[in-house]
Amino acid sequence: MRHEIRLKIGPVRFRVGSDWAGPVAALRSLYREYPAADGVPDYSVRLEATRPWRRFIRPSVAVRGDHMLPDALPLDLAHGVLAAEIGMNLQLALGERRWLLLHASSVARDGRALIMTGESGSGKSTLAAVLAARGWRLMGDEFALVDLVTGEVRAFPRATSLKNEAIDEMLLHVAEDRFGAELIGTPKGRLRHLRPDARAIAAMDEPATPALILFPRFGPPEGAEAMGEAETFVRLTQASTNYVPLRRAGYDALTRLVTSVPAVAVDYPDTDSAVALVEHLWAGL
Amino acid sequence: MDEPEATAGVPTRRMLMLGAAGASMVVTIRPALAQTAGSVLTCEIPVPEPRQRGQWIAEDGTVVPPYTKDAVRPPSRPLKGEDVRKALRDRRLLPGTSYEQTQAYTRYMQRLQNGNSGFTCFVSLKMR
Amino acid sequence: MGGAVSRYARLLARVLANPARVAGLDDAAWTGMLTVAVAERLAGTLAARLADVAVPAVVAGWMVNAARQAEMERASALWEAEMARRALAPLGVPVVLLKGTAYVAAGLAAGRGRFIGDLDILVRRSDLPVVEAALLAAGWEWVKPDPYDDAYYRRWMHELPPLIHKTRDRMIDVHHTILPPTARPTPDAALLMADSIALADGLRVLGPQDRIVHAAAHLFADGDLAGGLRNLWDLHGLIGEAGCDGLMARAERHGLGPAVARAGRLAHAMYGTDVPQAWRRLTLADRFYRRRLLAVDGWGRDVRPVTRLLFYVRSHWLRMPPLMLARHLWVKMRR
Amino acid sequence: MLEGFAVVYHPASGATHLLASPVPEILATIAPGRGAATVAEILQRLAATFDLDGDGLAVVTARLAELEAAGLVRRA
Repeated sequence: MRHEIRLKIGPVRFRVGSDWAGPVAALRSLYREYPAADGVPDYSVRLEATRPWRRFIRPSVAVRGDHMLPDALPLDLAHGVLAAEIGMNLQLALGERRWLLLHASSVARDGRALIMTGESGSGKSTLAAVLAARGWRLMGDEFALVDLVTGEVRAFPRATSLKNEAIDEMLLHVAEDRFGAELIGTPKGRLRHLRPDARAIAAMDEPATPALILFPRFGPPEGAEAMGEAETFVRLTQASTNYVPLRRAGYDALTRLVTSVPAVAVDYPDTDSAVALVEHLWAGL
Repeated sequence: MDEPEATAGVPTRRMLMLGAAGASMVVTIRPALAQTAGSVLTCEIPVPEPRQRGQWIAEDGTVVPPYTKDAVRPPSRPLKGEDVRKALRDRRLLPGTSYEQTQAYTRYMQRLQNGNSGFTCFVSLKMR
Repeated sequence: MGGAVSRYARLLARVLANPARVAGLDDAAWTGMLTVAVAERLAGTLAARLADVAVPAVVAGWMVNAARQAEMERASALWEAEMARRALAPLGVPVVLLKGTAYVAAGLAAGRGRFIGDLDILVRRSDLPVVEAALLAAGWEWVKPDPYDDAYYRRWMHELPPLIHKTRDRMIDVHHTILPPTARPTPDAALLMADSIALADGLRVLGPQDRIVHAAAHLFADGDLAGGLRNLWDLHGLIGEAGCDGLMARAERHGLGPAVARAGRLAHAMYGTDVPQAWRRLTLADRFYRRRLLAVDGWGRDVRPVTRLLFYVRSHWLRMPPLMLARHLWVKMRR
Repeated sequence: MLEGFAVVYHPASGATHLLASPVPEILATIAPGRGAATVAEILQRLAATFDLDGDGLAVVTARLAELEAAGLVRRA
């Protein structure tokens, strides 16, 4: 393709090709501190004009690649970074069979991982970013990769994708030079990427042992309630993009996770109380 | 019988509540399509499918010839997943449509089956 | 012939034929070849072929993904066949597995690592009503509740309108012969059924040479050659196992001599299949087919749009007499 | 709440099922080693271990139909 960039995020290698220079330049900037990703990629993502002339006239980006979903909506060229992010997510969600994928954010401390999963809007990305700003190691804001053999979590620390109010919230915690350009009017609203810190990138190949699973929910009243193994199991099958296709290996990995790691549903009215709750639960492990 | 491998403990008690015959007691874990599509979010639902272009949508969501009595015109563009999700969640009208149109389009989408254009998108919206 | 655009598709074909050829490939060649394999649904097949040769560490992860996906598809396909068997067994009618599911159920080379989508079965035309009713009773339902499509299928096609299982989300195609009745060649469905072979569980597969005839019919007489590299790989394996003795006579009985001969010539040219001397040279038309089979680039993009379009139009031409084609396109267009 | 459910993995289908009572108990009556059974025999085997309430025949028939649809049991 006309423009191309290679990215290595945690253990996963991508190549992203684009009909336009813009999206690749934006990715290059966002991922400038990441190690070089030479070798053979695990996945290819293509950002293509929906029709040849749409490269120039009302340019519109179709997200394609090794794995594609029908019905995917093309994006404005101005939102090319989001298109690339969607493309990379989709490759893992549909194609990955090396790890059990949980749609979850994760952070680590002392080699032990905290996994946070919930619907979009639960604040799991923001929570991970805030915890990272307070000394935790960011492992990822989108997918936690559970090793099928060891049960350890692998990091997938791509740039954190912040939406709407979460952008303003994070600007209180992190210097603005770590942010990418603001994208206005995306299908997800206002969107801005936050570059993970140097520690998250340096440690991205280090696995961590899962120690706590949280199901955060934004909104009062503040509270925490332990979740039983069977409910945790079922909720995590619904948070996994590849539980069913992994068959036996997925069942074994998930069973091991829910029987060895406590799970807690937490409600929180604001970020500070969420951080306090997390620290409290973590101290009690 | 085929042999399932049980994990979580089977409850054993002397009194066995059999429950109602009509209830469903076997639930199978389905692929989490919502999470897959959810990571993508931007999808669209053509109403009706491209191969049925020009047809109208009846009150019950079926596709009918143009100008059929009580049917509504299809939208000029495919519906955006995000608009559909908001409309479903907040019980609001789809942008730029009448009450009758929103009703008919919603029923049309509810009738979609795997293999139809827009099916994956609609399922993912309902599940989030 | 060929050109730079299909370089990696040609590399993939050579490596499938002879896995030892990966020795010394550079990263760019690996990247292009693996991407073409995914696009052509040959990833699992390639991983199976490369299982016993040394590959660089950087492709190990790709291989694991491809091999696990193929194993999952194999197991799911066999389970779907078993559920269809349970639904149809009380009828006592012969049920023949076709294509990918048949290859894995019978343990054929073509099934190794193969991508498998829908379940395809062949039953006697006279059994269609009871088979349809039994499947509907066992949880399958129509994919498209659309009267025109339904009438079209019943009148003109070689299969029931597609059914999907309501909880397993898997499609089943129920055929009563292997080509549409409107197509010019008319395979002998009764002969296919009579010479089919029973597997241990009572399901059946076509006889060895009929499998070749069916695969060739599927590739050349019934489609626009999408996925053709994969289908031709099936033929390579099937011919390797069944041999060519008497093959042409069998093909002629189904009116598919030309399709089988073309399949043999192209399989030899692309995969080095062992075929009679007469099939070791491509005709001018064959070269055009090869051009279409290789129309994918190192990013997995469809290329050669004009060639593709010609084969698309041809596919409709083959299936229908001209007047009917016009009517079909008219009905599709007006809606 | 989901506690009290049995979570089972079925190797042949690759499916994970959640089984609510009385399904695990019914499956136990026809576990490998105990042999196939008619509906009436299943009821007898259940009654040997449990006190039963309700319309046993209708419920066991309905549960077996669900299990058959999931591929967990098969008509002999």
